[in-house]
Amino acid sequence: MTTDFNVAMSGLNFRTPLLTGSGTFGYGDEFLSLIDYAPFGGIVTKSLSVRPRPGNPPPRICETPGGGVINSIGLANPGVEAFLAEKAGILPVKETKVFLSIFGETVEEFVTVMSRLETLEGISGYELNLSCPNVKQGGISIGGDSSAIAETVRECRNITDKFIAVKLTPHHTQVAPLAEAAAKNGASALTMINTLVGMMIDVETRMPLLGTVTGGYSGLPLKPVALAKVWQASKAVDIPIWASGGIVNGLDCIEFLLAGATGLQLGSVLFADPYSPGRILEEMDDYCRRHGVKSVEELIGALEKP
Amino acid sequence: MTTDFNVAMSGLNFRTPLLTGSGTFGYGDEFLSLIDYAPFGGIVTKSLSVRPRPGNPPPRICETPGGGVINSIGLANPGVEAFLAEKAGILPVKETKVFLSIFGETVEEFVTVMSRLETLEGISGYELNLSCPNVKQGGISIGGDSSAIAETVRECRNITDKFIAVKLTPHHTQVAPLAEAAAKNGASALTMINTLVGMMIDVETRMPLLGTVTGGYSGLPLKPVALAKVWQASKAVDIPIWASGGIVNGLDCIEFLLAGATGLQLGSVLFADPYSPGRILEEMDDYCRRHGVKSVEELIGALEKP
Amino acid sequence: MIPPIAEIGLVRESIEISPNLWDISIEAPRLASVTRAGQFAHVRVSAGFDPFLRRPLSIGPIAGDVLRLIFHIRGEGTRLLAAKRSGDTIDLIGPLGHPINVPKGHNPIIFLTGGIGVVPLQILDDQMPKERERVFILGVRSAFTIPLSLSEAMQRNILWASDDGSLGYHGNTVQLLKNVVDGLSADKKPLVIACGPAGMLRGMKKFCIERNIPSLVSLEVPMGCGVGACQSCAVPRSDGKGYYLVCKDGPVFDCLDILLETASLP
Amino acid sequence: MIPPIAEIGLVRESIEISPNLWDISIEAPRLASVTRAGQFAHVRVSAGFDPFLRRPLSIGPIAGDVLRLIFHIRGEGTRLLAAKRSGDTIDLIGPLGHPINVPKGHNPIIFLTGGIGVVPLQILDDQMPKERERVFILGVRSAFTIPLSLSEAMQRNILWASDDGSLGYHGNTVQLLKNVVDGLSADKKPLVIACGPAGMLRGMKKFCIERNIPSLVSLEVPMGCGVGACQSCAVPRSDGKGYYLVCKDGPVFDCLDILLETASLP
Ligand SMILES: Cc1cc2nc3c(=O)[nH]c(=O)nc-3n(C[C@H](O)[C@H](O)[C@H](O)COP(=O)(O)OP(=O)(O)OC[C@H]3O[C@@H](n4cnc5c(N)ncnc54)[C@H](O)[C@@H]3O)c2cc1C
Ligand SMILES: Cc1cc2nc3c(=O)[nH]c(=O)nc-3n(C[C@H](O)[C@H](O)[C@H](O)COP(=O)(O)OP(=O)(O)OC[C@H]3O[C@@H](n4cnc5c(N)ncnc54)[C@H](O)[C@@H]3O)c2cc1C
Ligand SMILES: Cc1cc2nc3c(=O)[nH]c(=O)nc-3n(C[C@H](O)[C@H](O)[C@H](O)COP(=O)(O)O)c2cc1C
Ligand SMILES: Cc1cc2nc3c(=O)[nH]c(=O)nc-3n(C[C@H](O)[C@H](O)[C@H](O)COP(=O)(O)O)c2cc1C
Ligand code: FES
Ligand code: FES
Repeated sequence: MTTDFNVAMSGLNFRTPLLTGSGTFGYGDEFLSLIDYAPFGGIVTKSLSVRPRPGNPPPRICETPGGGVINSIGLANPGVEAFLAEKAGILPVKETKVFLSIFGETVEEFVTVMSRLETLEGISGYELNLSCPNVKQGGISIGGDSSAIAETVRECRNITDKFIAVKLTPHHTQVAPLAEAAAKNGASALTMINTLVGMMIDVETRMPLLGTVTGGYSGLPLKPVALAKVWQASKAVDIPIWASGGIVNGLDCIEFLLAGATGLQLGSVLFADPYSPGRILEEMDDYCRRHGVKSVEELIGALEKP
Repeated sequence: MTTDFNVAMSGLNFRTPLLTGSGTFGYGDEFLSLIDYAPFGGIVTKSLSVRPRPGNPPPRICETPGGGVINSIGLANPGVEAFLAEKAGILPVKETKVFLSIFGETVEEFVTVMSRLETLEGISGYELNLSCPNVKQGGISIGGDSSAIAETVRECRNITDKFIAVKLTPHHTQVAPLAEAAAKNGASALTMINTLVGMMIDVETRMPLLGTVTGGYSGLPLKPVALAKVWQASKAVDIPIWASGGIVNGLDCIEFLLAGATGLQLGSVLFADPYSPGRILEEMDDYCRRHGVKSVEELIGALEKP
Repeated sequence: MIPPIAEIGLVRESIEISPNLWDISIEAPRLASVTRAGQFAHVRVSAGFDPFLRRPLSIGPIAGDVLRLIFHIRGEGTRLLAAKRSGDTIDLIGPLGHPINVPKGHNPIIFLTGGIGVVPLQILDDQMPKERERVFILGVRSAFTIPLSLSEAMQRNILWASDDGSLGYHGNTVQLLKNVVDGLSADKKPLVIACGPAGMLRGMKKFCIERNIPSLVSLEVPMGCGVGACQSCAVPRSDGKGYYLVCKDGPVFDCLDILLETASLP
Repeated sequence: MIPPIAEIGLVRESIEISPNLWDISIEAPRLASVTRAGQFAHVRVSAGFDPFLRRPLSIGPIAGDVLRLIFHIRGEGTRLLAAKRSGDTIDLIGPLGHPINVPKGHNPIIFLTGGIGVVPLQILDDQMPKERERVFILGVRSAFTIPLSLSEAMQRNILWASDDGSLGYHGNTVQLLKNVVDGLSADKKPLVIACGPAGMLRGMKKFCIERNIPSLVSLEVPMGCGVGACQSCAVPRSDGKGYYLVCKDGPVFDCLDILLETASLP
């Protein structure tokens, strides 16, 4: 490959723009025997909360026609203490940059989790999940309110110098106030977007396909929504944008870069095609060669005016 | 067909639950030579505003992989006065019930348009478009604020006794406050949902596929989101729900009925398959016969608990 | 204008006349009997909804009950259409748009066509009274990519222009148009009717305005409904009063009525 | 446990052994050499992303480099898989889940299988030491819908149960299990290993608890990653401490460890 994939973001250098989407790559160890981690600029781990969360009643995953996936995991995780005791050792900090995703129902919970995680070595930063559709409190409701976002980010910034990405929901009418609230209070990047709220019904049994009725809608159908939000967010703020939503190939990545993204998260695609990171870099390289692009940084925000 | 398709809603009887989605069926005359209107319980016309709106710069429509459509019409319409002078005569009030969609940038504009339309004979009611993603002001921003919804619906209710459906955007974190604001102030029904904001880029030209960059995302990918919102809204309020989003066949309709919808809007499907209303009724009839359902009203909200 | 009708056509023949250029003959008696030059059909390409929308295609030459669609494979929709075989059915809505109304008092009528743009003008050529003087210009990339059969090409009196010089005039159609116009005697009142790539149309408009020659263009823009209901197919009016709809007001327009210069054409 | 590996298998043969029941033989030497009874493969069904997810399928009998997937067509994913033909490739991840660990000191081992549930237990039957006493119960709808070939059926010493009485015992597998257990001498310490429809598993669990017989079940639930990363495949633990993951902790569980009664099983 001849393209330069390095991207710089808020003081960190990433060897490629590729990242994982939180919750689709566990704590980073499960895929070690299957794939090479070199194509990743970094990985984002499953969201951690103060207390253990068993997660939602199953079934927790279903598909939609047209390449969609809906999940209702419900942020199942062992809680920050059990994580530190049992799982922190498995983080692939040698293989790639690691960003720990944090979830809280209140600002204090975000701060508590982060201050415990600050004790770890080798971590590059955090992603604040202000947008989970699968829990009743926190997440999506904090994430819809710019003053709650501002406070959460500010309090977290107070206790760390590391990279903080803030992940937002697409369920808002205007992205600018939310994006600005994050950017002005110390966010290093915005992750656009978490899943949409979706639902499926089996008409034969009259039952919803998920135990919680609704869940988080990801995969191909999310891409046009994510693109719009990445573009709007990149107009609203100067910090880098991490794109999340429906990326399955290299041309999807090019679209997101043109729309203004700097980081590119692979989410559900890792289930279908865990080998996608390598393939996607090759597809991007192919595009860049055909278009005389030397470095992917040239593409960021390079959308032509209509 | 042996199924009883009649549905009663807020004092009106509809011969079937099928309606059109505003903006996909013009003012109701364009399809007269092509299809039979008997399968429709009613039609909803293109949103009208106080002043004529030329609409957005083209291109105004594109497709997404997986059966999505994105439009950026921008509420092009002749304005209420020209409509009354030139188009009101063509409304198919003999063929079916007609609901006029209204769009305004302020509460006053909604009221102005409605009071002018109140002069027409044979109209069954209105749909308030509080959710257009393709205009800078009004619509989606009024539609994201429960007090603005409350005021708009209340003021409109003051000047008409007719049916008022209120159409909401999926871009909100909690549907209940918005739905209640509409229901408590006199809405006869809620229409869930208008399009998502979406975007596509041609990576070869680096140009967005729409003249306005972003547009309203409809078609198959919208269905899981619309189902979730219909279900959430039907839990939140007692007024009937009109479903809008990705309906293309009879089983989609059954899903929406089970989730709590009473009306079923056919939108983009009318472009691909204008004959769909008849086909869809047959498909619903087939399902009802297989499941011993005598009247579609039995299906409304009849989702089983998981 | 005849209101649109629905017809399930029966594919009679499907030929790849040059690479990625397909010519499908469809038995569709009702459409074949009412369609006039310049009108188009809105064609369902998939039995499902992916791709979701119909594709607008000019109705090409008609013989008896059989009409033809002649198209370039551009994306998924035209690819699916090209996969249709004799005996398959095609769901058509048409005839859509206004027939081309050739204003009286002009002569010669100059058909200026580029590539696939020849399609709507072939049927005009067939339907126009024999005695009307005409010049038929067709621009192609090369002699190997011509959008009609050899026998059809021979039938019509075509002035060829090719980018690579392998057929007729070496150069583009607008240059050839200029030569044709320059060669006309002063008493002639030519009218240009053009269909083809956006660049050709813009060049033609500029030239015709310079020479004060009236001109009509047939436009291609993305469409939703095809019947005037959705306002997807807008082109900017030159009088500043908003937009025309290609499906309802067109697809053929007087060049002076539209802002061809800034219109977004695929 | 062997970490999962990726292998592109080569389809050797694909047979519809009874209506909508397919048996695909796949050359996949690395997987074939390491897979043990009870493990499964996560199978890519489409080169694109519609349907999006892989499908989990038990790895069936292995012979040399060749493993078999035996499956019922349920929806789009298995339909696509059934369309694979000799020479096609299949993208496999495996072996996933824990091998079945048959606890010592039990005899006979009773394989209780219903329909396609026979698949993971065939390989256990093959891999278990010959001298271990076993009873192999297989329930089917009728003699016409058996999930293995006639020669395989003969090879194994199968006790049949059929809903319509056309093969073996007329009734369901749990009733037959009861008869089998009732016929055992008092010194026997049977163990049941079951795989099949949810109703059968629940009936079996109830019976085994009544008779104080230990039992293992192999579960099927919708999966995302298949490798323990996404938590999609949860089943409720009976100790109230949340959930087990079928892909990582299973797919075979001691009946007493999980809330089979309330678990949502497709
Ligand atoms: C009135 C009219 C007559 C036409 N006649 C012909 C003809 O005779 N022969 C021919 O080859 N082509 C013709 N076209 C263009 C033809 O409609 C497009 O080439 C076709 O829609 C491309 O579809 P696709 O799926 O192959 O391409 P894609 O690029 O995959 O299409 C994606 C979307 O863009 C739209 N689109 C893409 N290109 C065009 C275009 N040039 N014009 C309009 N919509 C477009 C498609 O309809 C579709 O919705 C005509 C267009 C119009 C409006
Ligand atoms: C560990 C394990 C081993 C299995 N072994 C076999 C086997 O050997 N033979 C066999 O026929 N089937 C087996 N199954 C079930 C098989 O995975 C499903 O039948 C299959 O996924 C259905 O896919 P589909 O696209 O045809 O059906 P659809 O109903 O269209 O599938 C839609 C979605 O639901 C999931 N799904 C549907 N049914 C099931 C199910 N029963 N279990 C898990 N997920 C489901 C699919 O994976 C898919 O994501 C096994 C399942 C598991 C978990
Ligand atoms: C099974 C599953 C679990 C997820 N868990 C989390 C999570 O814990 N925290 C989070 O921020 N996002 C979570 N997500 C959202 C993804 O990180 C990602 O934003 C989303 O899936 C959209 O991207 P995609 O279309 O590429 O999958 C989860 C997604 C899936 C499919
Ligand atoms: C071309 C187009 C124009 C539309 N115009 C309007 C409009 O004027 N007012 C409105 O309330 N909704 C409008 N909509 C939204 C539809 O009414 C409908 O809510 C949406 O398309 C989702 O349904 P569908 O997936 O069935 O198309 C428009 C949709 C399309 C595709
Ligand atoms: S395509 Fe719908 S108005 Fe022209
Ligand atoms: S399927 Fe992902 S954890 Fe089991």
